[in-house]
Amino acid sequence: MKDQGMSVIVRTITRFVYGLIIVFGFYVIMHGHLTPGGGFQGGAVVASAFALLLVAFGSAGLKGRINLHWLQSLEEVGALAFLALGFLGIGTAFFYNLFAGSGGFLFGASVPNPGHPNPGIFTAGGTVPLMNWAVGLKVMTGIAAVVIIMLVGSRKEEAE
Amino acid sequence: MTALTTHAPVLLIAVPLLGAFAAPLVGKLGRGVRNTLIGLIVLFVALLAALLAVDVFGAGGAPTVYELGGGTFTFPLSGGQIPVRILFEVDGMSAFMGLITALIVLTGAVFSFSYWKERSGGNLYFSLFLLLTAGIFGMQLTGDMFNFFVFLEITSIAAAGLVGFRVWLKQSQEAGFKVMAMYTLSGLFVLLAVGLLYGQHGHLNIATLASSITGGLVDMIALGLLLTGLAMKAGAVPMHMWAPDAYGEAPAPTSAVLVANSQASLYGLFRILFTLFGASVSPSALGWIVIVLALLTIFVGVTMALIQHDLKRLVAYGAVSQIGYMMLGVGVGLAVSATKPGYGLVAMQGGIFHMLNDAACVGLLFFASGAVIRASGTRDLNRMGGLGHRMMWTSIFFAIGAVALAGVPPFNGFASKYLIYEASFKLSPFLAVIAVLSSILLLAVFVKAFQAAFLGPKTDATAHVSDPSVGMMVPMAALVLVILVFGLFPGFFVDHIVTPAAKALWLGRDAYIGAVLGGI
Amino acid sequence: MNGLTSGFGAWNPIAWALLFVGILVVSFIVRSRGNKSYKRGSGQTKVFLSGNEEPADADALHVRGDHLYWGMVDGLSAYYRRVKAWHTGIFSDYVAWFVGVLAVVFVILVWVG
Amino acid sequence: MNIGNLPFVVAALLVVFGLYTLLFKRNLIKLVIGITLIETGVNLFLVTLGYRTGGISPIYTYAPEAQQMVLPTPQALTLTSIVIGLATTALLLSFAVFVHRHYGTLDVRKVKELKG
Repeated sequence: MKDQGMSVIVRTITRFVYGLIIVFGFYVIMHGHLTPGGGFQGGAVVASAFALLLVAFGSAGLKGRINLHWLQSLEEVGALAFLALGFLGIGTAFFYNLFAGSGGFLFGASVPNPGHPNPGIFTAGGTVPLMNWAVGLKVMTGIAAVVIIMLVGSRKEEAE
Repeated sequence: MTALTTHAPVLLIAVPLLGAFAAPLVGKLGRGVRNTLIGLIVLFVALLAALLAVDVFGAGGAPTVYELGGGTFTFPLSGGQIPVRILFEVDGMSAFMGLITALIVLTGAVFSFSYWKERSGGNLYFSLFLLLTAGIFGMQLTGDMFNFFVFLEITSIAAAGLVGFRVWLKQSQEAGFKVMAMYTLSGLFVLLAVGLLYGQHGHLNIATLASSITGGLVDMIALGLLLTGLAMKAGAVPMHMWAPDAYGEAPAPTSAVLVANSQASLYGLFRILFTLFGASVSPSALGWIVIVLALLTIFVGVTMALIQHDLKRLVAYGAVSQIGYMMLGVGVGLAVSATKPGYGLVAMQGGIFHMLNDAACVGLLFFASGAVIRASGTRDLNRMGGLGHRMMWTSIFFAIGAVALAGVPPFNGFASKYLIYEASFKLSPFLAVIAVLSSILLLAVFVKAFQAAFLGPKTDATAHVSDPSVGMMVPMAALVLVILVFGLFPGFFVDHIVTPAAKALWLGRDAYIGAVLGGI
Repeated sequence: MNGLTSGFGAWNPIAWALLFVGILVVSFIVRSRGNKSYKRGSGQTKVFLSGNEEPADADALHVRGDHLYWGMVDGLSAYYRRVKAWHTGIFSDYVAWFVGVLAVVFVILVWVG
Repeated sequence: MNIGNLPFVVAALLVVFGLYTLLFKRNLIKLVIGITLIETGVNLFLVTLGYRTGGISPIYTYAPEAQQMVLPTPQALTLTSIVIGLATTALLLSFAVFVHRHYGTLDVRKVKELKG
């Protein structure tokens, strides 16, 4: 009974909402270098969609759809990507922003000087947006894995 | 090579982090591949720490600054500039601590390869191990109070994860909870202090903060929070109760790294007392606070060790008491740093040299007790006996580590304790009496452990035990070598690495600030 | 080079080791000049256990962990009773000591500064 | 009393409540809540440090000229502290789960096998 999840109202609303939550999370990640938010916040939002699914449908509803090993591997990939971006600039210094102002390549759009530091150009920012993506990947998979592991752990305990 | 040396401060943190995140992925390819990667990373880290030390001590321990993200920065800041740049600042003391950490991490990782051979979960274990390494290096090399807090928390999480790693052991879970909660508490008080300092002075950089701290009420509250929080994380009595739990319940190779972690907190404490508040607070008052904590730590640690019957917990209390010697040496140096008499520097040398000696001896003792526990299948000294017949090398290593830690000449523990005894006697004979008495008691503690575990007749229970595999013997032998070399030639090391480190703390405050702010 | 000077004393491990070896040699010479006419297997080479017979059971020969220093720990029992009661192992007490030390340090620092 | 100081009072109260929870509550989960209370207090303190009366949020995107902003650094610190707090809380709760599994209780005064 417990693994069946919550009532039909919750489940129906979850079906509507979880996609929106994920899209919003990705929006926050993407615009991390322009607006409040960034990798961690967006990743946490996306992970909260996982948590909502888990609460609404129960762990049985998710069985087979999410592979914990894949989640954990993706988490490591995100962390490694972040570090690799840091290492890219090691010619000057660690975390040196190699792509900034490189002329269009990978968020490297040059920024006209409007008199204040951030004119809101999405394609500018160099490695910063890429780092946001890396952190976002790590956080969304990491928190989702933590939530799933804790749920599975507590379920095991009830069974004992 | 020069590029490596230039980037060594950040590589010392980034490379272990890289290994920490790569270990679970590479582990899917097989244990051999993973161990090769970890071994290479740990070797590289040790090499980097050595290069950094050669560079820094070659320059007489003068501080160097590394700036994350590059670019140019100029101080004092011209109007409107916000100093958010993240700096690493390495002086003699940081480089010295880096050497200690490199030694323990290198031997601990090699020991772990054999220790985790038959167990699953090695990937995550090495991930946490390298995360802890990165955090410890970060605490020692950073030049920024907030980053210090971040690295402190990284070590807290990784250390607690390692303490409670063996989830099938009942008591390790209790220890894990207590350690994590205490570490978090200490971290939060450090963060509160950092916030107070930021609110008061508008800086987070240690050097800029140090130049603007005046010793008002808010500064004093921040100092109290920092002092207590870091002393707790170092394991000072009466806030030491988590330490034997943690050292005792962690897997044997990580107990040694946890001691290095405590020493990193101690480094943070010294950095704050000498560099941050060196000119604004009466050093004798601070020094006597540290000395009182140190005496309590030495005495309570060693007397509690005497009545333990769990081998690892016994060694753990011994390790707690040794933290007190470092605090005693540096505390004496701090107490007299206003007038700077000659014995103050001797006390600093003793306290700082003892960090290195303690890391080697305690590491060796934890490794040896891990090998004993593995072989005999019990941790209870009341049920051991006669292991020396079949574990000759382990018993010899344990004996060397024990007498060296207890300060028996001619081993390295005596060399550093000698400096501490002489200098603390100059300040007050009472300090030296407690220090010598506790050393004798510590020898008694290890005589008890050695007698109970290794001596005694051959019995059926000891028929099947044997010395551990080569993978565990080599790190122990390496630490024995370190103990012997440091014991027989202490003068060379004191002159070349300990004195620059001690002077960097004791006299180098202006140089530390000047390296960031430009000539003062 | 290999010695330490503290300004009022000195410590040279190599000299100490040489002296140690010298004393070993002297004691070996003294030992070698001793009387070798004892008889093996007689009462002259037996373990002396306060006049008691040596127990046959090998286990009984071993002094185990907590029996060592029993007298010393018993002599200090007043101290050890208190310290043991102090180490309760309860997490709340750990926090209490932390907060207590924090309070004392605050008082000292505010009083000093 | 200046109304602007009220958040500092609340932060101090949160820290004190958290310490009270750690000292006098017995349930391990409540202890974790106590730790997060202290954490919240510290975070509130940090955010309040950077607040300027009438300041706008520190986003430079199309920011109006000559407008006072709240300080961004304390907000970055708070964010980092929240991230760390997430990790510590998750770890503490996992330990609480395992302690309950082994000891069969969450009473902190019964989880004391490591003593002496």
